[in-house]
Order: sequence, then structure tokens, then C-alpha cells
Amino acid sequence: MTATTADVKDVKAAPGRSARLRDLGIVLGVVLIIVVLSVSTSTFLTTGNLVNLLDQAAVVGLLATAATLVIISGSFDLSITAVLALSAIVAVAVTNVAGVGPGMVAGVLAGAVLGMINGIVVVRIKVHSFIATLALSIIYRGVAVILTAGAIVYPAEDRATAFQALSWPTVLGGVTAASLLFLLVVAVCWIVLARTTFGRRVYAIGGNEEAARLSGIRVGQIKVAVFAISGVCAALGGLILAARGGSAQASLATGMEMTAIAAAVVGGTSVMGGEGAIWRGLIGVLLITLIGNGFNLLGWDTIYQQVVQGALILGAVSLDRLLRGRRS
Amino acid sequence: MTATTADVKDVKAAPGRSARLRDLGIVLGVVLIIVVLSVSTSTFLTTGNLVNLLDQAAVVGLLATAATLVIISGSFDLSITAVLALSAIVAVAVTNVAGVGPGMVAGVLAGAVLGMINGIVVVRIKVHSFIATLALSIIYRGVAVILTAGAIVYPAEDRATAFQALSWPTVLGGVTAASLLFLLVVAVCWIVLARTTFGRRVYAIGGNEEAARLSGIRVGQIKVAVFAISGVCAALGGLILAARGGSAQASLATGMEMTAIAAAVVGGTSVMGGEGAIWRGLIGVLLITLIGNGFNLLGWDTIYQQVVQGALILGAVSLDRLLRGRRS
Amino acid sequence: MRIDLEGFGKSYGGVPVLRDVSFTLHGGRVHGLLGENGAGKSTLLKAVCGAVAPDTGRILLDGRPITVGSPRDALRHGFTLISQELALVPAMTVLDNVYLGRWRNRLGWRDRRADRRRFAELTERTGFELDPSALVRDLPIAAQQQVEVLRALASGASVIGMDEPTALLTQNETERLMEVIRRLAADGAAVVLISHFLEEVLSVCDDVTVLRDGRHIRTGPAVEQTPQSLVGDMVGRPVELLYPEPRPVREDAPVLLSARGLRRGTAVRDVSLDIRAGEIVGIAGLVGSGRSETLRAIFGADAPDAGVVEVAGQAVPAGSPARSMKAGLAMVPESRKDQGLVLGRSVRENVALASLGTRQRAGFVRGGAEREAAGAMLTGLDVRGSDLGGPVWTLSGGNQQKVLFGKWLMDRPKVLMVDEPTRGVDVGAKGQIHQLLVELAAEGMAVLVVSSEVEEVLGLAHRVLVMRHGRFVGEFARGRATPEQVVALAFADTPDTELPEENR
Amino acid sequence: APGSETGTASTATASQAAQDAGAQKRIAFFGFARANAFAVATWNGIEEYAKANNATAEFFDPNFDAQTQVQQIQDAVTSKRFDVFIVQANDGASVVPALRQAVAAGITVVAEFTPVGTAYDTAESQVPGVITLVDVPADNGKKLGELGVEACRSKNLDPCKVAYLEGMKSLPLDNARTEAAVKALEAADGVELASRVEGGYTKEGGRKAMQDVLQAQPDVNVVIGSSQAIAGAESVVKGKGVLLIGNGGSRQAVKAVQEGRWFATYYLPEKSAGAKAAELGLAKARGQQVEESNSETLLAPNDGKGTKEALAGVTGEYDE
Ligand SMILES: Nc1ncnc2c1ncn2[C@@H]1O[C@H](COP(=O)(O)OP(=O)(O)OP(=O)(O)O)[C@@H](O)[C@H]1O
Ligand SMILES: Nc1ncnc2c1ncn2[C@@H]1O[C@H](COP(=O)(O)OP(=O)(O)OP(=O)(O)O)[C@@H](O)[C@H]1O
Ligand SMILES: O[C@@H]1[C@H](O)[C@H](O)CO[C@H]1O
Ligand SMILES: [Mg+2]
Ligand SMILES: [Mg+2]
Repeated sequence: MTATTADVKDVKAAPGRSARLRDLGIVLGVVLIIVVLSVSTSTFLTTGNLVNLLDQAAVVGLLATAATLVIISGSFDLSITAVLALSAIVAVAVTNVAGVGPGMVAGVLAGAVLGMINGIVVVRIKVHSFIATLALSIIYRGVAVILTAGAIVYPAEDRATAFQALSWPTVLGGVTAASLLFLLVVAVCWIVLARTTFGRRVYAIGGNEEAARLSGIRVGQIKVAVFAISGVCAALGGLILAARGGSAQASLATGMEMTAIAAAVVGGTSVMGGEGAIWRGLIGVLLITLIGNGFNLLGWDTIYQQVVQGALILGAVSLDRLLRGRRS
Repeated sequence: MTATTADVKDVKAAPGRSARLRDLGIVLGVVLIIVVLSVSTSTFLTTGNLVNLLDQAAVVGLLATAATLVIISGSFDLSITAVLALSAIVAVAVTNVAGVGPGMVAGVLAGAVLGMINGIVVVRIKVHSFIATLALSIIYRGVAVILTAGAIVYPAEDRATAFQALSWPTVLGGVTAASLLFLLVVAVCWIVLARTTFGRRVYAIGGNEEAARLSGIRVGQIKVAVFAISGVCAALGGLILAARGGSAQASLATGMEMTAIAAAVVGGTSVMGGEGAIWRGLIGVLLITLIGNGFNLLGWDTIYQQVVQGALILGAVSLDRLLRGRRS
Repeated sequence: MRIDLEGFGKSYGGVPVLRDVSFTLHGGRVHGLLGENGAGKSTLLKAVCGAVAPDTGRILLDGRPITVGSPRDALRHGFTLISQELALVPAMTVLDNVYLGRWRNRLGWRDRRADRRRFAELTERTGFELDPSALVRDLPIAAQQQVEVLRALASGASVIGMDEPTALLTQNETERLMEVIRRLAADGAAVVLISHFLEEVLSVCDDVTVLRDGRHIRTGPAVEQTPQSLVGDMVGRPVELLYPEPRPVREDAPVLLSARGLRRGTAVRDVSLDIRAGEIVGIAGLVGSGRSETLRAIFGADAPDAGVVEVAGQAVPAGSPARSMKAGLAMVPESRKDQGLVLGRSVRENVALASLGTRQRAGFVRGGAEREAAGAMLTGLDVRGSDLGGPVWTLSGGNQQKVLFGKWLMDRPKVLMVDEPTRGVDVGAKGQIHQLLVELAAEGMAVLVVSSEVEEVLGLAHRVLVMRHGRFVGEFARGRATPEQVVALAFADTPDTELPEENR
Repeated sequence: APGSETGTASTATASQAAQDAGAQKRIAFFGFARANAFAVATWNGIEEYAKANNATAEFFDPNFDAQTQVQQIQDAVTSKRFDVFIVQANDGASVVPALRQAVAAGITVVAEFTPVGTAYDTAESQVPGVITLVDVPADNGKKLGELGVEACRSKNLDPCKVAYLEGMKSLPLDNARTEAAVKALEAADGVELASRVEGGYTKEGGRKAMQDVLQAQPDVNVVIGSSQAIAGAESVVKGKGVLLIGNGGSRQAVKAVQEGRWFATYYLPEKSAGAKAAELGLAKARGQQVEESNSETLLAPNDGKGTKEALAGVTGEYDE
């Protein structure tokens, strides 16, 4: 009996620490870029720029958080930006009827409901989430067009200022309310995923849905909840965009879902599900935002921007991959 | 309790046949739409319209074929439309230097080479194909912008007509050369996938890469080949678009990769890999093209178009799902 | 406690796999469930535990009918299942898997420490030594099997179905599990045990039920049965239960497989071996002793850190299964689900997969030839159940194993390495596989067998190597060792002075 | 070769058109997207004009997708339900073959806003038989550049640092516009093009670009970009005395100029342009002679250069 134990012990020689460090390959990539930018520009490491960076990252960051969560649970949510647009429109409409507070609440509720619809379609009809959320996103954008007749919608004159509250800088060094909201949501999602049994269930479902089901986990309910959270994150993104622009429209944030998913995956969350972390999505967003920011600060010819952007993303991901090593 | 149970089973139909039939759920959906359109419009079932339909399906069809192949092999190729654009630009450039024939060949070769680069990055650096091809597609588009300086490029005056040959109608009832090329490529890919040892290996890798590797399949080589074929299909799509427009530009077919992937998946190819068929991709393309075509012919208020479109896609996929039944 | 199973029936695609099966389980008793591969054992147990929906059938718990629509329902009634195909979350830790979905929490917050405490008690009780923070996907498959067992125990269920839990365990782990089972029964639980090891069943079970072709054949006290009588019920005719005698190796037989100084990490530390044409060599050892890793290193599934492999005198390039196969090596891997089969593809495609090159014309698969060759192979191995065109995952576990085995015999290799070749295979078919291995050797193949069943290794091989800590620590010629001696050597807890520092 | 039959087809149509002049006509509008306020303004102009002139109109929504738009044009030819096409092309090069088909089928085609073809420096029709009412990108860019120079001069800034927020780097139309703007700026003495970044067509994009520009060039004097991007930039440069120039004539842009928050905007009355396109199309379909090549700036005050004086009394015709 001791022999088996010995086997286990001597083979598993302290992998913990080094594995942890190796997991941080992508962080290394981001740190490298930060160092380069700090050294080569005088403007990068200014409070102003950092406040900007955070503000720029807020909406994609919320969407990437949603994407990370859903991907970990083993699904895809391609509808996040459609949900974002529709929720923002709902928020404006309700603001006009009942005031800014109810408008915001209605926007968030709309996000939750649309997310639940996604979840229910995926769970009930068992259509793969990739295609289900794609079809639903077409529907949501269509509904948004119908609701607005294709026009831009605004909160009434007297409510316009309050409606834009999320875009205001706060006393915290000028960091915008949107940035704070973003950080808050990320913190909550991070903790929920890493520390609660709900979070564990999400990982279990993403890692092996059948095993989860056999262990009595209510797979359907958890999935619907995950999509609902995704919808709420998207709606919050919509509120921020609407606050910044002082308006909403059906085409809001078109195409940004791919950036968000890319950020999630760039950060190191596995598209196969069951692995990843919210902070990884954040790192991905940071990387993508940084590259754009750096380019603009450096004043390089924008004609090379895309090539460099793609190459940096590939480089960072490769570094991550190499450090983490392969698994068979 | 003895007799009843036994009876239930014997009543059921033979398994093989009904399983095959159940696989055709999505076909049923498409047939339904065709019947409805034939009955409710006088224009749908005209040669002209069918010729158009085929022509419209050609480029997405080529891309969906590429997507289906890559997805079956267990990967994703998000770079197909970037490859399409870059290949088309190469074709124009080489046409101007060396003539239309060499230009076309160069375009196809460019597609093959770009595809191989995709494959090599995925195989060597072991970055997940989703993110690798996304980053590479940004690079390819960037290269296209650099090559064209962001402008439209055309073949020289005297070669312009020949360059557009693919867009001409042929003697076969006015079906365009592009349509014929598309049908040819589909037929070849279909046969390769369904009948050759290469096809078998592709399915095996997509279904269980480790098992495939341990069965002596050279996984890396096959993957690179699959991406190369995907690149060639994309390049052919690029040649068709360039022929139609008589020019090429860096933004050609932006976003169409999602339509192509959607078509592949709508047709019933599993995003998990190892399952699916070229004809399924075709059915998906047909479905999506038909919905658009029908809408355009029927003259319904287009404000509802997106909602109906999304709903029809969801409906067809659900039908497919319900008929095929679930798998534990 | 009394559980009446009444009228269970299930068919797939119109083919019945369970026909009106009824019998009764009792709390405090261990109930063996026996039958050939594909007899319907797993299906029955899954139906009872809510994992599949039966077409007919109901459960009476102490006379009251209960509804079991899902695994969750089943758990609520105290039913749990250790499934034959491991159902674990590979990317999660052992601890997470053992308490999957039932983690201790305070208001939703995970209480990992409480789970660790529970885990310590559990391993204390079972004697299974597992690192709770190891990722399941890094564990050898036998250790994964132990995780499944722990999970079932952790659920605190009173009706526990165990579907071939010992198929992968070595003798001493099996014995520990048997003790655990006896204790569970003593505490009042009803345990259903599916196993193809008849001695094991007879030693631990109070009652046995035999299924054949989905039909209930008999239920009765185990003491009235012998292995022979059980086999008679299962197969419907008497069957020989002896190991076939391998033909002696010819004096002048050439060495077909030669490995020198193989090393890979800490799992394979210094392995050298020679196998001659016609020779069957067995490797015995404990879980994690490095047997599978040795086979993988020889085959090139993993690239070794050092060492050379030669087949028939020709060096084999390291680290490439494709090149190893070209040189004449073949390996039946230990995990059919992860390494062996493409579950979603058809039986025929799977059998043909490792030998596609031999039945092609200009790159095209010769369909007729393939159908014929695959059909012959599968008939020879007695694979039953579904048509060749159906996906391989619809086959019963034992039949899947036969498909896997068949895949590697389609091209006659020079050297055949088999890792747990009869895992989950029924007695009859097991005999056939043994017979086949002996015949293949007689035809001049070199055969290397790894099995956790010491009897199997001893019964088949000309020579048995015992492995410990990634090294061979002893060798027995045929007939020169008892199972007890082999196990003792595999266990010998001599301080291993050669262990490098960093591995302590 | 395709297109050669155009001549005969259009004469045949002309006589037929003469016959049913005065009969009800049907217009198909192929706009950028239903979810685009600019396209909806065009649509409103078309619809109103059609209603008032014995015609019906339908909006085909490609949702910004160039290839979908091509299919819609093809299908509309097939459906034989329309006499007039008004095409606001997402990609001027892609729609050419489909428009040739339409012309060949005897349909009157008006290219609105986007030049159809591959030349972005002319209002001349590039497809035989197609009437144009376009905003020539090169002219547009030139005027933006000139407005930039005017802005510099208005404050006697020398040197004067200008930031240009480009549309999208991958769109040839945008690049043609940018090139012309840059040329006009660089031609002026004392004007320095300090920054060129992608600003895109959303407030979000403009805001982000502006934040970065300000970090790199804190002393920028003039910023030029799409009206949406400039609206986004405005919140970032508030109170910094930066002169803003937008490209686009939305109500918000016009109001910003009138209130002095922006220096100027390139103004086109888009709803009127829709009506004008309908007018041109219906007239031709009814057998009347119309001017083949038209620049949209004809409809605008001061050739589109929307300074405070030029825009006095003007309200924009769409929201953004
Ligand atoms: N999902 C399914 N679809 C079709 N056939 C199935 C399915 N599941 C099981 N079967 C068939 O049901 C029969 C009984 O299978 P089961 O797994 O119950 O056998 P078993 O007695 O457990 O065999 P083994 O000893 O090999 O594990 C087999 O013929 C198998 O092919
Ligand atoms: N209980 C355990 N916990 C964690 N890792 C283990 C354990 N046992 C073995 N290992 C791992 O297994 C590897 C060697 O196992 P291998 O699969 O070669 O053993 P084996 O003798 O074939 O046993 P098995 O019967 O499990 O196949 C070692 O590298 C080690 O990582
Ligand atoms: O600014 C204008 C518009 O607002 C329109 O959305 C498209 O073209 C741009 O030039
Ligand atoms: Mg079984
Ligand atoms: Mg092993």
C-alpha cells in the first residue's frame, strides 16, 4: 500500500508553483508591451492615459467577461452585442416613459430576459449555442430595428443629462463611472466563478456535461443562469454606450462580439469549455486595447497597424502556449 | 407485464433506414421553403431566378465548403475571407504583370500558401485554430491594405474583359462560369471527404485527435492540408468576386466568414468536429440564400426581414435537431 | 430495504436490448449482475439510476413506486451509479470530482477545507491513495477509476450500482474495493456489482442475476453457483475457462523488439527489454508503476528522453506512432475512449482506421474490401450489437474493446503491444482474445502484454517482468511464479536508493 | 461580352416608358441598412416623393453587407416588381454587375451617395445607363481639408496642428477621401497634419481615437472626422479650445455648428437627396430627359462646406 503512495508522491513533485507561474505567460506578454510603451513614449504612463485605457476597455471588458463565462460553461454567445443594442433601446424607451432610474433597471432586465431566452433555446431545443445565439442575435437586431424604425432614439431633453451619468468622471482620479461599473461587475463575476459552488458547477458543465448531469447537477438551470448573466453584462455595456452617446440605435456595437470572444480566448480560456478564468478575459481585453492605444500614441503609420496588431496577438498567445507547454 | 414490453419493441421500424431518413431533417426544412416560394410567387421557379440563386450561392458556397471541411477536422478557420481578399489582390497584381492565366493561378496559389500558413501555425505553435486564424486574418487584411495602399486595384484595360471570364454566363442555360466552378469544387471536396483515405483521416482527427495520432495518422500533415484546401476554396471565391466586380480591394467579403460558418453549422455539421458532410454545408448555404431570395421576391416589408430570417434559421435547425433526436 | 425492479425494457432504433427484466435487490446484500458483452447490464443499471430513460419498467422502493426521471431524481432516492465509461471532469481536481455537484458550502461559498476533511476520511476508509489536488486528466486511468468509486461513496447513497469498477484495478486495489463493498452492505446498503471476474463476483456477492440478450435468465443466491454454472447461464452452453498454453519459443527465433535504456521523465526510468519472434512477454506492476508509459515510449506515443527501440534489428525513429507502425509496431492503448476509438464514427471506420493504406486505390477507400475485411475481423472477435455502419459509441463497453483490438490486427504487425487488452471483455470473448494472442505468437509475432490482472499475465506469457517505479525489478519464467509472488515483488517497499534527489 | 446589350434594352424601355408615362411606378431603394439613420433619411425623402408622385417605394435592407446587397438587387430584377432602383451602395465596385443586369432589364437606376464603380474622384456615371446623384469622395475629402485650413486661419494659428480621424483603413472609398483631405491640408502653409488615426463611424470609435490623439498630441488645434466620430471626440476635448470639423449633416452636427461647438461640418441634405434621387429616377422612367451625372453637393448650401454662416437657418435631415 505504501508503494502506491510513494508512486504518487514522487511523481507529483511540487508541480503546483511552477504550473502557476507558467500559467502567466500571457501576463508576461502584456507586461512586455506595457514596458515597451512606457519606455518609448512619454505619454503612456500618465494618469490621463491610464484613465482613458480603462474607459476604453469598459464595454469590451464587460462583453469579454460575458464571453469568458459562457465559454467556460461550454457554450458560445454570439448574441451579446445584439442584446446590448436591444437593452440600450429598451432603457431609452423606458427612460422616456418612467424616468432614468426605471430606464436603467429596465435595460438590465431586458438583458437578463434576452439572455434567459438564449439559454432556454439552447437547453430545450438542444440546438448548439453557436448557431442558436447567432439566429437569435439576428432576431434581436431585427426587433431593435422594428422598435426604433431604424432611427436613433434619445432620452427626452430633460432626462438626457441624468441618462448620461455613466459616462461622467468620478472623484476617483477622474475614472469614469462606466469604468467603476465595469470593475465591479468583473470583480463579482470573478468571485462567483472562482469561489462559489455555482462557479464550480459552471466549470463542471463546461468540462464534461454528461458527468455533471450524472452527478445530479441541474445542467439546464445553470446554463440558463449563465446566459442570463451574459445578457446582464451585455446590457450594462449597452447602458454605458447609450450614456456616452446620449442615444441608442439598432446597430450599436455591431461586430464587437468577435472582439470580446477573441479577448476571452486570447487570455487563455479554452474554447472547449471547462477551463479559463475571468482574469484571463481581462488580460485579453487589456492586450487588445493596449495594442490600439500604443499605436495611436506612437504615431506609426496606420497602414501597418493591422499587421502589427495581428502579429502581437499571435505572439502573445504563442508565448502563453509555449510557457504553458503542451499537453497530449 | 411480460408480453406488453416485448411487443413495443417489435413494432418499431428497422433502424438503419429510419436513422438515415432522420438525418435529412434540415433538407425537409429547405424543401418546405422551396415549396412555399414556388407556390406563392410566379418568379421563384423561373430559370432566371434559379440561375441567379446558384450564382448568389457560389461564393458563400465555396466558403461554406471550406468551413465545413475545417470544422469536420476539428478546427475553425476564421481567416477565409481575409484569404479571399488577399488572393484576389494577388490575382489582379499578377494579371497586370503576366496576364490573366498566370494571375488566376497565382491567386489560387496564394490561397493555398496562406492556408498552409494557417495550418502550420495551428499545428506547430499549437495555438487554438479559433484564435490563430483570427489573428492571422487581421494580418492578411493588413497585408492587403499595404499591397493596395488601401485603394481598389484593377486589371489593366486590355486584360479586364478576360479577367472577368468567371462572371460570364455559359452555354449551360446561362449558368455562370462561377456557378460551375463552385459546383465542381463542391463535388471534388464531397468525394474527397466521403470516399478517400484522406477524408477518413480528416473525420478521425476531428473526432478524436489522440486516437487518430495513435492509429498512425500524421495529424499535422493532414491538418495543414485541410487548411490549404480551405485557402484554395477561399481564393476561388476571391477570383469570382474580383471577376464580378472587375477589381479587388482589401475589404472584400468582410464578415462573410460568419455566414459561411453559420451555413456549415446550420446544415448540421457539428462544431465539435468529426461529424458532418459537405452536402450539409450546401444545404445550409441554400437555406440562407433561399430565405434572402424569398424575401426579396415576395416583397414583404423588409423591416421584418431580420426577425423572420432568424426565426426561419432557428426553426430549420430545431426541426433537424428534433428529428435527429439527442445523443447522450 | 427492498428494491423491486419490474418489467424493465429498452430498445435502440427498434432493436431491443432489455426485455422485460424483473428482479429484486435487498439492502444489506451485494447483488452481482452478469452477462456477456452487450447483454444489457449497463443499460439496466443506467435505467435504474436515471441515466437513460427505459421504455418500460418501474421501481418499487419498499413496495412504493418511485419515479426516477434523471440522475438527480435517482440521487434523491439514494441511488447512484459508477458508470463503466468513466464520467469525470478531466480539467478538475480529484477533490472537485469526488464531490462533484455536492461541494460543501456556506451560503453558496465553496468550503474547500470541509471537503478536504471529508476526503481524508473517505480515503482513510477505502485505503485509496489519491492526491486531492491533482487534476484528473493527469491521472492514469486506474486512478481515475478510483475517483469514480470515491464519488459514489461520497454521495452517501443506499443503492449503489457499480459497473465494472475493478476492470482497471490491480489485485490489491480490487481487494480493497471488495472490503469497501462488504462494509457498505454491512451498513445496510444495496450494492449491485457488474463484473466479468466471476471469482470476484462469487467471493463478494450474496445474490447473482444473469442476463442474456437482454433477457432475465436467473436470480439466486451466489453460494449455489460456480464459475462454470454462471458461464453456462450467460452463454447458454458450457465454456472452457482455462488459459491456452503458448507454444514454446524456438531456440533460433530472432529478436523482433529490442528496447535499450528507455527513459521518460520519472515514469520510465531505465527500461531495456528484448522480445523474440513467437514470444509473449507480460509486464506486471502496480497502478502508476510505469507500464503504460513504457509501452507508449516504445511505440512513440510519447517521445522518450533517452533510449533506442529496434524492430527486427532496425532502429525505429522516436516519437512518431506513424513511423513505428511502418516499422511493424502496434499498440492497443489502455483507454479506448480517450486514446483508442473515434466514438462518433462507425464501427467499420474505426476498425479500418489504422490500416487505411492497405485497402486503397489511388487514395480512394476500397469500400468492398474494407467491408469484407472489417466484417471478417469483427465476426472473428464476436463483436455483437450494432451494424457496422452505426457509431461505435452505441456498442457495449466490451464490444468496443473488441473493436479496438481488431483495429490493430487488420495489418499483421511484427510486434503487438497490448495494454489491458481484455478490459471489460466477457469470459467467453476473453478466452477468444487469449487464444488469438497465443496464435499470433505462434505465427511468429512478438507480443507484449500489460495487464492489471496478474493471472492474465501469468497465464499468457512465456516470461513476466515486474515493474516498480519505472524499472523492471524482477523477471519470472512461465510457471515459476504465483500471483502472490508477483504482487509481493511489485510492492516490495525497499528504499529506492537510486531515486534522484528532486523526486523525493 | 456582358453589357453590350444595354443600348438596345434601354431604347426598348424608353418607348415603353413613354407609353405608360403617368402610370404608377414602383421604386426599390437599396440603402446601407435599416439600422442606419442616414439611410433612413434617404428613405424618408424617397418615400415622401414617391407618395406625392404616383409611385410606391420599398426599402431593401442588406444590413451593411455588400454581397447581400448585390443579391437583393439581382432578386429585385428577377421579381419584375420595380421600375426604378435607387442604390446607396455599401460597396460601389461590387454592385456593378447587378446594376448592369438591372439596366439591361429596362429598369431605371439611380446611384445615390456612393459612386458606383471603382473611381472615387468623379460624379460621372461609370456604368452605362446609370444616373448618378453622388457625393464624390475625393471632393468631400478636399472640402474637409479646406475647412481644416479655414479653421486654422480663423484663429490665426501658425503652426496649426490638425488631427484627421480616418474612416476605415480597409475601405478604398475612405482612403480616397482621406488622401484628398490630407493633400488639401498639406498644401496649406503653416498647417501641420499632426495625427492620422482610425476614428470610424461611431461615437465610441471617435471617443477612443480622440483620447489617444490627445495623449500623443496634447496641443492639437483642429480635429476632422466623420460626424459620429467627432460627436464622440467632442466629449473628450471639451473646454480645450480644439476646433472640430465633422463629415456629415445630421441634425446634431448642424446644431453643433450653429451653437459654435464645432467649427464646421460637411453638410448634405440627405432627405432632400433621397427625394431628388426619386425625382431623377421617376422622370427618366416616365420618359423624360434627365441629367445623367449629378453631384449631391448641388443640393447643399456653400457646396457642402457647412460653416456657421453657410448653415444659418438649416436644420439637419437625420439624427445620429
Ligand atoms: N445509445 C445506444 N444506441 C444504440 N444501441 C445501444 C446504445 N446503448 C447501448 N446500446 C446497445 O445495447 C446493447 C446492450 O449494451 P450494454 O452496454 O447494456 O451491454 P453490457 O451488458 O453492459 O455489455 P458490456 O459487458 O460489454 O459492458 C448493446 O448491443 C449495445 O450496442
Ligand atoms: N495515484 C496516482 N496519482 C497521480 N498520478 C499517478 C498516480 N499513479 C500514477 N500516476 C502517474 O502515472 C504515470 C505512470 O503511469 P502508467 O499509466 O504508466 O502506469 P501503469 O503502470 O500503466 O498504471 P495503470 O494501471 O494506471 O495504467 C506516472 O507518470 C504518474 O504521473
Ligand atoms: O458621415 C456619413 C454618413 O453619416 C453615413 O453613415 C455614411 O457615410 C458617411 O460619409
Ligand atoms: Mg457495460
Ligand atoms: Mg496502464
